[in-house]
Amino acid sequence: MTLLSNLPVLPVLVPLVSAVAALVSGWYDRRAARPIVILALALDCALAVLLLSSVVGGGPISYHLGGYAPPLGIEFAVDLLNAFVLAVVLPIMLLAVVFAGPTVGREVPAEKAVSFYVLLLLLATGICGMTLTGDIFNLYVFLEITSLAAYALIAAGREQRSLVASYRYMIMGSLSAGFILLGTAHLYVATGTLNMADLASRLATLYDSTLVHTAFAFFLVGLTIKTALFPLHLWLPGAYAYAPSPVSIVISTAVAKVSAYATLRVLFSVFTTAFIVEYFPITDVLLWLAAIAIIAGSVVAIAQTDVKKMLAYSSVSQMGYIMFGIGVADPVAMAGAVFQILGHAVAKGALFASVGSVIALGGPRDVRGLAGLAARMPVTAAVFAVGAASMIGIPGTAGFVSKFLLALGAVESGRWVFAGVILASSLLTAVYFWRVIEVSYFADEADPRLPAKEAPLSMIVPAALLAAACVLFGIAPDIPLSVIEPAVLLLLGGGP
Amino acid sequence: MIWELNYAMFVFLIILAIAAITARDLIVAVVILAGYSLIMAVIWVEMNAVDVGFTEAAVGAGITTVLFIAAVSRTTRRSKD
Amino acid sequence: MIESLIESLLLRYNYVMVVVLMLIGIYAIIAKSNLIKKIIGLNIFQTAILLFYISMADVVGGTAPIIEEGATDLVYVNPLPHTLMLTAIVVGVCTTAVGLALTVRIYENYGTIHEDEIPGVEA
Amino acid sequence: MEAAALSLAPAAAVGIPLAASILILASGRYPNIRESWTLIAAVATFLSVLSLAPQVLAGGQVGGPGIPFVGGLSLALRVDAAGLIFALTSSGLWILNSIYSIGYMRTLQEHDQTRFYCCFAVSIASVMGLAFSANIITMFLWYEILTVFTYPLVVHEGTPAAMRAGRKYIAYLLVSGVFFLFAAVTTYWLTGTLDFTPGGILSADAPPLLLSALFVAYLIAFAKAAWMPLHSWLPSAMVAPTPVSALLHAVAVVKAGVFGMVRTVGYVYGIDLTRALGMNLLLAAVAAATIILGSIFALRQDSLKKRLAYSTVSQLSYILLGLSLLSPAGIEGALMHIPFHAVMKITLFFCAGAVISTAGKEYISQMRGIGRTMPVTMAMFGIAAVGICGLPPVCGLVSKWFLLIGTAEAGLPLLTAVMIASAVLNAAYFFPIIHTAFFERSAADDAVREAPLAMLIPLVLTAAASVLFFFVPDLPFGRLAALAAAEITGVRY
Repeated sequence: MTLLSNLPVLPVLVPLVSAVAALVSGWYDRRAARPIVILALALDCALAVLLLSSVVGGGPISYHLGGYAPPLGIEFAVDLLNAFVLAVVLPIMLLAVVFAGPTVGREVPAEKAVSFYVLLLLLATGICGMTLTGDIFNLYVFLEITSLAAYALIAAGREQRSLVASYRYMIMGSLSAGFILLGTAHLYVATGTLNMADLASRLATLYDSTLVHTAFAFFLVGLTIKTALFPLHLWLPGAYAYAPSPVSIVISTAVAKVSAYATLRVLFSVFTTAFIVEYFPITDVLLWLAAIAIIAGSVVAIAQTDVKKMLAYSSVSQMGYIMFGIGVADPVAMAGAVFQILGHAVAKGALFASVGSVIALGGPRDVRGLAGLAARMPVTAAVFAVGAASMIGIPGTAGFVSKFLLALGAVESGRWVFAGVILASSLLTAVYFWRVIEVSYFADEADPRLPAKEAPLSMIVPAALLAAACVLFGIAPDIPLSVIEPAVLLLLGGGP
Repeated sequence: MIWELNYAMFVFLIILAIAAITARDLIVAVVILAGYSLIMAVIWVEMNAVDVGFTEAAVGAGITTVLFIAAVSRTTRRSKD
Repeated sequence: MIESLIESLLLRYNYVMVVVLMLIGIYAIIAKSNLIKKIIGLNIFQTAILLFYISMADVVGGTAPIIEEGATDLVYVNPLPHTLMLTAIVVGVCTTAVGLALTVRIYENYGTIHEDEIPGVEA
Repeated sequence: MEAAALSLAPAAAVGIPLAASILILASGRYPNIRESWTLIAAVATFLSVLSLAPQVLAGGQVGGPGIPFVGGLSLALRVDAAGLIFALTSSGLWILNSIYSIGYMRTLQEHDQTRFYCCFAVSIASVMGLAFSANIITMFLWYEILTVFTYPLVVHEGTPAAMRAGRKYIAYLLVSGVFFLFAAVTTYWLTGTLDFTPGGILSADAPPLLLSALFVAYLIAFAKAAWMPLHSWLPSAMVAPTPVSALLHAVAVVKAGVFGMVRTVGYVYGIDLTRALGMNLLLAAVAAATIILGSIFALRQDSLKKRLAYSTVSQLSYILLGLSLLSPAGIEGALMHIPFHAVMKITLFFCAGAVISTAGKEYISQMRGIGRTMPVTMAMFGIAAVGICGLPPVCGLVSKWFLLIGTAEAGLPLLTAVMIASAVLNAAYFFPIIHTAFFERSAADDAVREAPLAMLIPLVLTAAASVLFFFVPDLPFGRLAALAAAEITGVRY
């Protein structure tokens, strides 16, 4: 029973303890690290699913770290939203680690393998902590753990350019964390608490306070950098593009999505809908920024010749969808935004896995270099095609569902222009993804730099699973939506 | 508290901060930064944050400086700006 | 009365300090091309935030949060921000360490620690 | 509306070609096995569609299982008379087209045949899904899948010209998809449902301007109907191998667009609202212009397939025209034109493909005396051409007769004039071909070199069907069309 009663904190502890285990056993045998990491993350996935099912069945869980009650002690608060995000993010991390096997020795120097895997576990620790914590300072700490692990992971490969990308990310990430820390301080001055639920209830009487407005502004800037919303996205393309392939998968899915989750949490659970709609009317600004991000991200992506850079700018555009949902702030569009967290994670994971296998096996990274990919690596090409279809929003893939919900939300709230943006953006997305599909399937002859045969199974299987998930959630969106819809109602404060 | 001293320390802090980011010699900049951290630690101790002050003195002025000097010695001392 | 006014002025003065130091830090991060200078700026930025925390925790007329036997009427300053700041300092050092390690590797690869001299790096 | 009987047959009609596509992919290395999967799937699909006919002819409906989708919507299948007409046409012709494809592809020794057959099967599956869609969202799903999976067929050759045509194709159809999604979302917002309901789901309470704009959005969404000026993807798509042009671009894809308009007018707006908004006039104007202009454009083409493509553009608008009349006769004629035009046009394309693959001639000017070397092929071509012009004894006359009655009933002499003018134009672009083929002499040898049997048999059968339907139009399309027209108009006659 003790195991179950400590369930909320286990997803954080398991990777942390395993990180030490992997480090120690890695001293004796370099090859021991990988199985430990896979095992630890598999266990973590199981815990996340268990957590989700117990939240679905038994309502939110509040766990007091060390037994101290919330206002003083640290609380781990699990509700539908964060249990869902965790259940999305951890399996993808597991797949990425499985995927990472063949890249070690190719993209990542073999002598760094142990620290590479240990860092992945630390990243998982940070991500779990960020998701599950109910304490806003704790959120900052886990955010920094996540970020530090991410900086190191990005620079772990042989790719020279990743160093500068990682450095830039480090600078922007630290600034962002600094702003979040400042916002936290302001909130603490205003209310005297750091617990999120407590903050929400105490802030309710303080909506007019300048201090609270300042705090909100700091949070907004910090989170905007972290989620790479349009004008503050410059760190993202390099970081995504030059990281080793498995790291690209992890940061474009897990890290990005957890940042989006943190934004949702801070905006809606701490400051509440009433505040961001009436007292500090930021939703329209967010909507415009999101619309610009969606369009501009795609336009810049069209100009890219490097496939991973193209995918990175596509992320700027797709993360705009999530902000778009926040900007509309009605249940339908928010459900679309949360669905996008899932849909974009699996689709972008599939895309980076597909392109990553080509690059990790020594293949080219420019669009033209993928000529004839379908003939040489049929599964990899098919995974890319499915991911691209989801990005474009072809029905039958997860990307369509979020686009449908977002457009419906925009129409329902009378924002016709923004509905137009959402719909038109799929055309822009089609422009740059179609180029890749065209060359990979219909080129006359294969590029000589491409790998001669299909990637090893440990790369294909995770990629194919992600693509399959993309289709599954596109055809049966009801499965995740049955969790998302109540979670969103809860978040907007309109639910039970 | 002695206000004059506090004011003086604050002014000094700003001067050190500006000096740290303008010095052309990185070793000099790092040493100035260590001094900045020490002054900051003193201010904190004086603001009743004894524990934080001592940590800052040890970590901020100590470990950080060592890290900086190690990094500078493995790269280059000269800075363009 | 007059004393409390000065006290609050001092507190405001702290905030002015925080803002000035933050701006100096951000200036260095943005304007300096030297990668180590940027990290120095980051350090200044982070200590400014810590200063903000310590200032806000400093209760008027309070004393350090060390429990003394028998002295029940002492006003302690809020200890929670202090513990938080210890965490923040450690986080800051980690960031600095990672940043410096990256800088060293950039120097090994490119032979420079100036951002504008690194070839093939666009904005 | 009585409750729909549940059956697995609609799901089978969609599932069989989908499953076949996977089997085709898996047996790519063994051409004989691969082709037999296609044939088996085609026959099985047709039979499962056919098994639905008795119930529908008896006036019932057949529902399939649904998968819950977003916000109370579901991906569901439902078979009614209109859908069955479309599905029967497409699945029946798929059998003949498969035999023809095998002959065509083997004669030309085409590359990437596995991809070809696989995408073809998925396209057919989406046509079945489209025909049986119970609501707009299901229809959109299949509509977009149809777009995506016909693209590889269009660019099959992989030449720069084919890639250019493919880009045009995908651009037109994806843009139309965006309008479709916009229309679907707006409809859902206005009504809270997307189910196709006879008599319509939109009510006149909404602002007329919005409803009119929405109708235009639907019209653009169904750019697959190739109405002018959104037609130019269709002639471009003729770079595809002939079996694709024959079944997909003369029958399935374009009819999907037309069928979508039938659903829009009959089941989303309802004829009363369409008339109240004046949208029937818009539709009639677009259709009339396309009929005339399409025929004129066809006159100027020297490439046989392009001429046939413009002929398709023109003929499709007959269906839109019939629909715009909003009367039982008009809609019945329109629905009958779907299968009748299909059998005639597929015959023409089969013949064109036979000429291209056997004689290597693509342009009409090269076809002097081809009627002497390929007499059967060109005879069948002649029969189908006569039918398109609306002359007896071919089924084109039947549907056009209904349309003529419809225009006359509606008191629109202008539209009657358009139809007659178009018949003249049809003759003007078809008879020169027949004349060139039979009455001009070629310089080259006149030895008879007919197309292989695998190509010849399907085209003879479709030509025979075109004649057969003239004599027994009620078997079963006439009756289905009457049922559907009654359902849409609410008038039993």
